[in-house]
Amino acid sequence: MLAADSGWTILFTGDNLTRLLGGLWTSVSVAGLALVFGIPLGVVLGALRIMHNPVLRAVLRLYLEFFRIIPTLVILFLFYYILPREMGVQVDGETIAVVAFGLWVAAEISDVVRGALISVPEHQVDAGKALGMNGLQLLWYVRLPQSVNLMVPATINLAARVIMTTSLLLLISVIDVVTVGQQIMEANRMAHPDSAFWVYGFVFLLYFIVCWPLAMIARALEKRAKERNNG
Amino acid sequence: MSWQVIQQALPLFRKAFVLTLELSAIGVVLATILGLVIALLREYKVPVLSQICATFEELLRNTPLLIQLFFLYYGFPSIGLKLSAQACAIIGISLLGAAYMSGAFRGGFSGIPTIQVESAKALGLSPLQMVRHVTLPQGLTRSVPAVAANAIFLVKETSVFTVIAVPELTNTARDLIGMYYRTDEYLLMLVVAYAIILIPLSVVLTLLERRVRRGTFGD
Amino acid sequence: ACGGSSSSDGAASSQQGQTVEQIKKAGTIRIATFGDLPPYGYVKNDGTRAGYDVALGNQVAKDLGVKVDWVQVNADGRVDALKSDKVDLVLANFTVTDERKQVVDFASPYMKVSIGVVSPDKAKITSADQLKGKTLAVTKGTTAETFFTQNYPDVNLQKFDSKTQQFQAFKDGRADALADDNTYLYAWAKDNKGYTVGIKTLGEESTISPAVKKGNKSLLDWTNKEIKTLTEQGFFEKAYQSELAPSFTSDIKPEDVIIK
Amino acid sequence: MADSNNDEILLSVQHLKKAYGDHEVLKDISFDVPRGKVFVLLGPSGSGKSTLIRCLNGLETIQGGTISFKGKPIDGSEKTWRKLRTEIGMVFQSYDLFPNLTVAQNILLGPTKVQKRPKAEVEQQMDKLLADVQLSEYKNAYPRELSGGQKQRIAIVRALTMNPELMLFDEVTASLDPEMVREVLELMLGLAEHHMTMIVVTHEMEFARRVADTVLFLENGVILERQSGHDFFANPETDRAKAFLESMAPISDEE
Amino acid sequence: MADSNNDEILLSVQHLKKAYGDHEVLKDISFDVPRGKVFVLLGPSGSGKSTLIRCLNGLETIQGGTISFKGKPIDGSEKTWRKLRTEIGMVFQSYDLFPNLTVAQNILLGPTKVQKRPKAEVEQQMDKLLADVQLSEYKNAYPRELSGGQKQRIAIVRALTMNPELMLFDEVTASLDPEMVREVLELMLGLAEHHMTMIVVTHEMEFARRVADTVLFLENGVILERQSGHDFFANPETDRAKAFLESMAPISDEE
Ligand SMILES: Nc1ncnc2c1ncn2[C@@H]1O[C@H](COP(=O)(O)OP(=O)(O)OP(=O)(O)O)[C@@H](O)[C@H]1O
Ligand SMILES: Nc1ncnc2c1ncn2[C@@H]1O[C@H](COP(=O)(O)OP(=O)(O)OP(=O)(O)O)[C@@H](O)[C@H]1O
Ligand SMILES: [Mg+2]
Ligand SMILES: [Mg+2]
Repeated sequence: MLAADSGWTILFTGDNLTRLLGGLWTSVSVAGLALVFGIPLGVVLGALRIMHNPVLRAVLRLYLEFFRIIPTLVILFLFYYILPREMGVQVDGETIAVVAFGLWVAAEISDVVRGALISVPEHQVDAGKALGMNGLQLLWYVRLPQSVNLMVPATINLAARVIMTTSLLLLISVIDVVTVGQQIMEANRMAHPDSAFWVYGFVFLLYFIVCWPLAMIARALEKRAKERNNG
Repeated sequence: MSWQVIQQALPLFRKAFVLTLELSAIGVVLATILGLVIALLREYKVPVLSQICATFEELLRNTPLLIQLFFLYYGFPSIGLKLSAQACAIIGISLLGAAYMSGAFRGGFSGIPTIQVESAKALGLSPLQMVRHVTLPQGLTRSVPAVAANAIFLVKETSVFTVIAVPELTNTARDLIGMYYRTDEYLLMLVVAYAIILIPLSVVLTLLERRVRRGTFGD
Repeated sequence: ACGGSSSSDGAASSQQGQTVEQIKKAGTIRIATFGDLPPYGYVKNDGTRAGYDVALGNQVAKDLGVKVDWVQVNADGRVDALKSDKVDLVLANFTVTDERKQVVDFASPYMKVSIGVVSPDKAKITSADQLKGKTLAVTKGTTAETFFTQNYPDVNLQKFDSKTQQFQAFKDGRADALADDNTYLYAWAKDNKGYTVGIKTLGEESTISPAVKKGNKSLLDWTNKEIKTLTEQGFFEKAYQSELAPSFTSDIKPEDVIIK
Repeated sequence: MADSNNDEILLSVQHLKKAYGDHEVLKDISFDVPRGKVFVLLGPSGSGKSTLIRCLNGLETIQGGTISFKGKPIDGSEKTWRKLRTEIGMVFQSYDLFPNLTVAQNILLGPTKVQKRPKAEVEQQMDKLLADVQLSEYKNAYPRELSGGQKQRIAIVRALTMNPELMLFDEVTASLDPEMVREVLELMLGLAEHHMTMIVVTHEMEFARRVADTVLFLENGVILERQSGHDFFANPETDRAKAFLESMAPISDEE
Repeated sequence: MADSNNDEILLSVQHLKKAYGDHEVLKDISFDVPRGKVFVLLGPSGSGKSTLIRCLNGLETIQGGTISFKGKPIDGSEKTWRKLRTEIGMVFQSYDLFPNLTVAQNILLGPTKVQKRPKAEVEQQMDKLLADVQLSEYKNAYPRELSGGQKQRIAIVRALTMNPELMLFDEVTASLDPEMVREVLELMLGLAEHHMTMIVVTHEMEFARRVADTVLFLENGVILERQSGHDFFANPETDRAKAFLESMAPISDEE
């Protein structure tokens, strides 16, 4: 199977390798932008969700549940079909993906942040109150600093998930790494009929190489946070 | 929005709905069973097998289902292994699900306080008796929230089967859009269909989660 | 190819798409094409696009005096690419049909086409009736899919997102036959030994045209004129010889495909 | 503790009611705390001691009655409470230092950020108080580097640095290892000697006996007995208080 | 507790060493526990009391020395320990009942599954023991429905139902509300009166004084002092023990 003329050679023919990596870069940069927009928004929404205003909480909860209930792929389609038409602007697939993923990230982060904020022991908050702190001071001096070490690993995990989800970009006509792979398979369909195994296998590996380290970092941070909480 | 378009598409959506349900159910059940086995192999550090399981878990959790499916469906035949689309779908979702479920179960087990294990030991329980009477029941209970979250995640992931021509909900909706260009109607039906599956599921799982927790730990 | 969202001025353009004026001013035209359909639209190992549709697109851009911004689409994304203003022009083997006419505007045709069916030599399919109860691979959003859905409901359709996936699955033996535009099937059957286009034409012969957003009269008129000029200049003849002929078996003649 | 005659009432509680849902936890509680006095709240677990002391700092909203501080009734709004909390210090059972801040940062936070006092002035006060409790060397340590007793003493210093007029203590020694209880209690005894007005919930009977000007014995959300410290321990009036004192006595008295 | 003269040594510890990594927690510990006697381990926090008592039940592996039970040295294998644990009962500080089982199931688990005794017989014994501790009505309750003191008493009953020859207690009252401490201590006093052999870690000095035949005072992993219970409390030999006893005394003695 590893013969010189076997399918794996097309990975290294022409510019194929750089093109594949370029496709991966497209995916990763979409994920990156979505995180850049989504995380700050999510932090704000998460902080709002621990406030006592029931209407606000219900609205934000609904927002989260929508993204929880509807598959990401379907959300992507919703944005893909509806966003350009309704907004009356020209938007390319990447932009749509950034917006859709960004709002999804915001929803997930809002839950991470909320969870982390309420995991701060009540007596810590009481202690802050007993010093006369107001809501913002409690958030800034007590809740946030004591919960970031819970937020960070969850956020990194989410980042890995967003990167993996970018594989769906293929379906909204973004030239992602899979699309490039398919272009390569087509261009070489005569010379290398078995290229599918190698190209898809390689793409599989690429995703793993990007996402696995993130997962490991998240796990290490999680462990550290846990140890610190116990010690 | 045209009611007529919706009505005409109903039979197709109904079929897709049933298929999505079936695939989800099979996937979740297989994933749970397999995930528990893997979790136990890893928890009890069974030599060789636990390392294999760990590698398997890392590989599957850190790659997209879509690529896994492409690899299974388009890649494997070139090395002589051909599986039907549905088989690929079920294998894909079960293996991915097992990797996630194993994590959920291991999380449940590792949440058991050491004092529980020690007092089981102090009563002279053998490792197997300990698993049977103490760690398994408590670990399973503690896993319920994460298992429930994974179940919902897996149901949603079945939408990715669209890429290997499995006529489930997403595939059907996209197909209809491609043929008749009635985007709004079909998208609406798609969203509603998932809502019909997932809202009750998440409500039931939340209730179950609450009951189990209250039942065992009283909070 | 991060398609530049060269979003330009205001409401007028988004209602009917960009006018020729606006395209010239922007300096780029955004054209939708296939990326996985040799010899019509595909990407070579060096990353450049090539094929018959691509050749036409390059010529169009040259005549407009602008650059091309290629947007790769799948069959089922062609209408929406126009509708949602992602592209100005579709050059992606877009067969003219009544349904499609209602949602996009087609310019004059530049190719003839009809649905064909390819099957393995070992189990050759020569008439559509033989397909009853068999599995047929198609791509979502193609005329082949619509044709079989409407006329042969007994055929099990396997619907794929892209040409690559469709042909790959067929070659892996996942379907008994594959239906698509006969023109690609000729090319594909030549590349893949052991397969024959058993049914050369099915249904009515149709034409393939460039498409613009519904109501984009400016670009539509310009494109009609362009097709006329190019036909007169023999551009399609030349393009046939350079892009298509090498991929076709010798029994296919230029007049089977191009419009004179 | 000598009775002082200029009996300014610092805190007055009238007909206070507190319920969680249907569950009435405090029923018609009334008492006045004169400036400079130490009140000790005693009572069995669940009788409402913590709830009462939390009400006095606005950490629980009350369902009826009034709380007045320095003669002014408190309107119960969060804003009013926030201002008052800088005058009423509170220390809890669980170590409530902020683990992400050093000892000094913990202490400075309230005075500088909430009271907006000049940092230099507060630091001077902090240094003096830390020296008093012999913890100066831990100024830059993090709470995790301190023992339980040290943490509680810092928590008290933190509250004192706000210059409160009233201090509330809720079982501040209950989570401590036995050897550390004493160092905290001694600090509190010192405060009492300096005429800090305090309301103290404790399970340390000997300490209660020494420190209490007045004992309030709570049961089921009601003040069952109200006596001077000396009289309560020498001669409890009610059977319940008697039984309570017995249950708290060391096991030895049976021999 | 009268000295009995048929001094069978039930448990013997010789030159026991235990380290966590480089950190030597127990250094050369030796002592013999005769049948029917109560040994109390005292010492400041971190001195190694819990570690020692856990070693005696095989919950920690030891790095040196021998532990003998009924004259036989224990080989340290998990299998040997598993058998011995049915003869050595242990109760921990944190409530260690299994939350997924009822009180009765908790109690029956060991005797029926491990010792394989007939269920009827064990149930009879359980009923008697539950009646002794006045908890019969909770037989079918889950641990979450019990108070801390009740849980600890059930944990003791659970250990007793195995008919152990030696009982180990590690600060079993340390997490309890003060009022519940007494009910547990009284149960343990009762056991001592019935000549159960026990090794007890406790911070309750009065209880220790009453119950101890022998006190071992640990510091830094070494037995610093070994005396009869009476002598230790009346007259500690070392300064460290004296200081320790003082630190544990109620705060009142300063007055
Ligand atoms: N947040 C709450 N929600 C509902 N009930 C509560 C809440 N906090 C306390 N209670 C109830 O109020 C009653 C009084 O509780 P509180 O904590 O004030 O008692 P306590 O006297 O401080 O007891 P302890 O000595 O155990 O600290 C109890 O019955 C308790 O269950
Ligand atoms: N699992 C462990 N790993 C490392 N060190 C440990 C471990 N368990 C205990 N130690 C250390 O061993 C020493 C003795 O601890 P041990 O718990 O036996 O003390 P103790 O006398 O029971 O104290 P306390 O009265 O607080 O319960 C301490 O220095 C402790 O930090
Ligand atoms: Mg309390
Ligand atoms: Mg200990």
